[in-house]
Amino acid sequence: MSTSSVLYDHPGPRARIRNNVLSVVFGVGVVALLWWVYSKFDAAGQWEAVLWKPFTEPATWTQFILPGLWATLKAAAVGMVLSLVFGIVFAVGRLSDHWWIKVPAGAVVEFFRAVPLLLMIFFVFYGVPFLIQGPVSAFWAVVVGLTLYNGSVLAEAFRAGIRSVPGGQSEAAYAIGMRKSQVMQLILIPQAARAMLPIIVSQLVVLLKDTALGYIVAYPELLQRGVNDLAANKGNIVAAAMVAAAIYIVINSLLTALAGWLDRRSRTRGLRVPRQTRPAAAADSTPEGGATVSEPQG
Amino acid sequence: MHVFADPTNFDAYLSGFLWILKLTGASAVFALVIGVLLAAMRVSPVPVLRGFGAAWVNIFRNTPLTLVVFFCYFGLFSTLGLSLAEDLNLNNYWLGVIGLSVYTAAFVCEAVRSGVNTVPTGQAEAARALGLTFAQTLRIVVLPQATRSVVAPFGSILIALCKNATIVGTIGLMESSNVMKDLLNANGDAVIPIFLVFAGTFAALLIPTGYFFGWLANRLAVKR
Amino acid sequence: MTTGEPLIVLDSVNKWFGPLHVLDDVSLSVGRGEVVVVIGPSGSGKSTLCRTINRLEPINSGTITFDGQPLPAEGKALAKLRSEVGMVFQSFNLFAHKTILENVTLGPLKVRKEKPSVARERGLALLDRVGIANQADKFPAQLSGGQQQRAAIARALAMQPKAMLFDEPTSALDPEMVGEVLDVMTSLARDGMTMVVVTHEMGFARHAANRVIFMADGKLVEDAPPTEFFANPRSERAKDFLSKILTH
Amino acid sequence: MTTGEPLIVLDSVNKWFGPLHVLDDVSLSVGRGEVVVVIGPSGSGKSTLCRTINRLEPINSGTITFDGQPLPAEGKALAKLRSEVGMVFQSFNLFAHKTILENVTLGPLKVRKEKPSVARERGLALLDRVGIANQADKFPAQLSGGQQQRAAIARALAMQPKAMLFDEPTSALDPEMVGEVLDVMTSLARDGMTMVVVTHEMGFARHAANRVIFMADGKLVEDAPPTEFFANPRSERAKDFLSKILTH
Amino acid sequence: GGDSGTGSGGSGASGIVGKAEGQKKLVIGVKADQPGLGLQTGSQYEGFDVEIAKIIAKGLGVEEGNIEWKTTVSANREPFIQQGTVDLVVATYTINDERKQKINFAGPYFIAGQDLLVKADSTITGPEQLEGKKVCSVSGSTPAKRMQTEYPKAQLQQFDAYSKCLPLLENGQVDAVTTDDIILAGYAAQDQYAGKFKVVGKTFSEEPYGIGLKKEDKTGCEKINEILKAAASDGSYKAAWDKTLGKSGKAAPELDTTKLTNCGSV
Ligand SMILES: Nc1ncnc2c1ncn2[C@@H]1O[C@H](COP(=O)(O)OP(=O)(O)OP(=O)(O)O)[C@@H](O)[C@H]1O
Ligand SMILES: Nc1ncnc2c1ncn2[C@@H]1O[C@H](COP(=O)(O)OP(=O)(O)OP(=O)(O)O)[C@@H](O)[C@H]1O
Ligand SMILES: [Mg+2]
Ligand SMILES: [Mg+2]
Repeated sequence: MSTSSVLYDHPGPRARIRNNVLSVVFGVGVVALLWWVYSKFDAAGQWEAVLWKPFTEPATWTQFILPGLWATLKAAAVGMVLSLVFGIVFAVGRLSDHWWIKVPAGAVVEFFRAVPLLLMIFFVFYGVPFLIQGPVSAFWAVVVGLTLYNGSVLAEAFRAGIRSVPGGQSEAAYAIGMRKSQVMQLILIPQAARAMLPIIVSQLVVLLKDTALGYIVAYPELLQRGVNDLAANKGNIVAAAMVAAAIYIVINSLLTALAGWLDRRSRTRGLRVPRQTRPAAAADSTPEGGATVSEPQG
Repeated sequence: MHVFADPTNFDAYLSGFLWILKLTGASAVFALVIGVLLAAMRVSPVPVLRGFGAAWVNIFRNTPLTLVVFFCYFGLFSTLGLSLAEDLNLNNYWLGVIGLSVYTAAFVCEAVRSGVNTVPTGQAEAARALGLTFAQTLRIVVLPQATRSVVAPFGSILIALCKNATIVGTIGLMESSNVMKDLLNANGDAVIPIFLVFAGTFAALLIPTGYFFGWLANRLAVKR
Repeated sequence: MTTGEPLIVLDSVNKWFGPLHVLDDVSLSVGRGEVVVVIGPSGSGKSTLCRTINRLEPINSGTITFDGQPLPAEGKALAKLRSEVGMVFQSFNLFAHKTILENVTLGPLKVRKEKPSVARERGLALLDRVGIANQADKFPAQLSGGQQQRAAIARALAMQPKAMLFDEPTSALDPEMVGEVLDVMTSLARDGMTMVVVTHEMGFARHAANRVIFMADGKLVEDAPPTEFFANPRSERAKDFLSKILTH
Repeated sequence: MTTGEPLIVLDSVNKWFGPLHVLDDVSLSVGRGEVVVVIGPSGSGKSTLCRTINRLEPINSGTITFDGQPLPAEGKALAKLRSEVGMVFQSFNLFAHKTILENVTLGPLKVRKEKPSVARERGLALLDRVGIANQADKFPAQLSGGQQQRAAIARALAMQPKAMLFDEPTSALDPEMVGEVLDVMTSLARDGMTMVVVTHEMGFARHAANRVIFMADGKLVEDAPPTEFFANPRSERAKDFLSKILTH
Repeated sequence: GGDSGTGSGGSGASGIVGKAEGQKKLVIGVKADQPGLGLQTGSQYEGFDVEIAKIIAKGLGVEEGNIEWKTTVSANREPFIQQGTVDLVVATYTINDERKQKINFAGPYFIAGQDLLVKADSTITGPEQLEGKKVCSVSGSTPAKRMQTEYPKAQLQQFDAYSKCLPLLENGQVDAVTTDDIILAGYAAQDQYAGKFKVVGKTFSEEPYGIGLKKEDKTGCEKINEILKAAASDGSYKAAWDKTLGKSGKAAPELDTTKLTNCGSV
């Protein structure tokens, strides 16, 4: 609401009437459209009981959807942790003072941001085995692909985040005698992680969604198990896809809501880093962003 | 490189990227239009419009694009009977464009909305204090300044769109990822060169695009 | 200096931000040509008071009349009212993507639909009056704070307002630039402009104000001529505030 | 108040930002326990001068010695020097993600490797000294500007510095909070801390400074005891500046 | 999973025979989405291919519980074998010369033929009538390739799984689904499509299903062929059929042991 008041005045009586009329007209339009879609689906027999009945059977859930969901979450969780690590390492690399760190780090990040994930997963699965002379499982193909791509995006986000920390913060840290690495670890990265939280989480949502590309290497994730395989058994592909979509939407919305909550909380408390009651022990080796952000996936 | 010396393969490679470019081009236009409309709804004073915009963004941002494209095919085309072209490839192309557009529009909407939010409140207040109407404030003061801060996110969205176009391969369009898949299958001995050619083409297309948008954003940035 | 019926009248105005009572039964009238300075501690509601007068903030109860008319709630009438009340902000709020001259002529061109040549001429004259005619074609970011604030005053004056509202116009400025802005304001006051000025510049209050109003916790606590107020504040709150502000 | 050899000595210091000559052959020495106030128009190089002393800005030529040693250029030695020179900024720069107490103890813990209990105890004592012991567990954003700046002073003092640099410590504050920060600074001065203070608060300069330095265009134009400087500035620039600052 | 087979050479002890003897384990790739042949129902796989795979494993001395099943799709079978992700592939795997360049085939254990699945009331009786019609198949599969090369006038819709073709056939967006006849029969027999489709019944290719394994593993290949011979005579082959595809009423085919491959020997 506070964002909207930037643009327009507090509505007067006429404006309120106009807004209400618009609300009703548009609302009716949307409902009519939904009804039309519903009845067309009905006419096509998409609501027939035989298509939906499988979802009332426990086996559908325990054997298809839940294992698929578990595989999705597993790949996403591992991918998230690795991308955060990758992101922080390469962000710091790109901010290095040494060109021989900065340039290669930049090249890696730019390359992986530009290559479609589909190609990457494909390559890791079919190409890398030739390089390492050994098989790569579908799980790792998906996770490595996700990590390289999302890690690169996060690296850029972190870099922007670190640069968006007001200069005064690092100056104040230098002024009390901190070294560069201390400033990075104690001041810049924690604050960047806070500031970038919304971007980080939306990237994590992207990552979770992208696990769906695992179908290309037959990784048994939600789309593969809950839609393709389930439909092969029950022939209800559209219904199965609707259920899968609903699951994705719910999980991702929860993730987004969690991010919003964390963000609001840190805003109202200044810029608080959770779980930081021990200033002495904080952030010695593990970057704090990693632990806090990926928590919900566990 | 013997793989691409074969004219059939080379043609497949070219037509794969041609599909990608066509998908990107058409979807970019539609996504921009829809996204700006959605953003207008999201910042409007009408709750239902705001709700609609928010619902759109939440649904499409949270669903895998693969599923969105899938619904375009099986929902719009197969169930609702929306046929866009007699030719199968062309039909799939347009269904892909619809999927990419509605999906990308959600991201465009958010970019525009946050662009509007980067314009300091004071700018709109000063405009209103002068007696400018809502439309004038938007047109003369807010949008010109928002546009400039939206350029960089638009660049990232365009790049993502181009890469996402490969997902239209799931409904059978022979775009570059499908072509690469076929070539890899047929040429198990040349896996790495094939990947490097395809990935390299994307990099050659998209890295300069990224730099171009960065440059443009810098040039247009409002000095405060 | 006051003549005829008052220009701005607030009657029992109340305003809440959620649970916060920001304006608590405020009544105030400002005569034509009068200069009223509003002071008070941070958060006491000074800015809010100022902003209700051109309805940048709507109020919850009470009435505000301007030039005999109650404030319109919306639409053309509200825009017209606002064009008659100039407003100057603490942070200047010049349009960052327009030159100084464009900033000054925007209102006359778009709101008043004046001819470009006329608007331009008056714009240049006003920039001259506030002493920055030579900066007309620069962008706001290229000017010093003092120059920006003077441009903002010119922008408000370009609409030929009946009254001007100033919300801490000098508190974002480097000290040596405060003077140049206060000079422009003083000359405006001398020319008979009706002004409501929120400021911490006691010098300005002393020599340019007709009345000083002291606010605390959303209430209008004192309302007195400056000499009287500074020599002998009646309330404890005012005494305390003045002692903090004047003794360093 | 000065005893023995001076603590800070700048000798013919020059600094350019690109083509801009920001410090033009500046020589200055500050004795132990001395309080030097630096004033001058915006952009004259006051902040830069201040920041060269703990080498937040490197210089192009000349020498700076602190406590008899030339400033180290980098590494451990530089970090050690900085920990011996406290610095207070205009915008407080408290670490936004740490509580007030954590802000104050961070340096002792991470730079000095003190024991947590020791650091905590001294931190609390310092917060008490600046009058905000009851805010120890809040985050910076929850404090008023005046409280934040006092916390920033405590943070600098926690390193037990030999000298303190203040760069316009009160100019981002609401007027009624300026006093509380100046009070802390005055008491520090009284306790014999060596201080270099960039400020526009002439009251503080008058009653707490041993010397006032006036800068203009990167040059050190005047250097005199406050009574002498305010009563009788020698240069035109200083006269002009004082007239702008003191007459509103 | 699957640490098998890396560097396994032609000599018996290090191929699948060696692995089966040594580790008593096998990784076998099967389809997951083809009713009647290889269908993953929850954690289980079932179908004719799966039964054949069990017979082979048994012949190699590996117990059913020690088989690790891996889902393969048409496109990833060769890479899986070449990289050692799986030891064997029994996944509607047509033996052809192109594939023989990369891997070795035992079998065939079944001769399928490409056919068409159409609506029950369709007038299409063979591939010649597909000109200008829309046909659905799976990308990377032999039937799809044959459509492209031999019947280029038909429009080909490709998906990653046959299960996606069926709703299109049902709604009339495609006129036919093409692949091997027994795969089509498996789909046509599914409950929710019962009575809606028919298999045209005029095969226009011969698709000998083989068992894929590493190109060097000649010994393994020969061993599998022996196991198949035995299965043909001891009735376990027929039992496998009856348990799966046989349920549709179709009688078990004869396993023609004279047609077994020579495992790459010249
Ligand atoms: N848009 C808003 N939403 C909620 N609370 C607000 C809003 N604007 C102001 N307030 C609150 O209302 C109170 C009065 O604010 P106001 O800005 O009028 O005070 P002020 O006297 O101008 O203070 P200052 O000297 O700091 O500018 C403050 O407590 C402030 O936090
Ligand atoms: N990092 C920088 N890069 C380029 N120019 C700079 C930089 N920092 C300061 N300057 C310029 O150097 C000059 C002196 O700056 P400095 O901040 O020292 O002035 P000051 O006297 O502290 O002014 P103020 O009162 O506005 O703080 C100014 O013209 C400023 O624009
Ligand atoms: Mg205010
Ligand atoms: Mg400064």
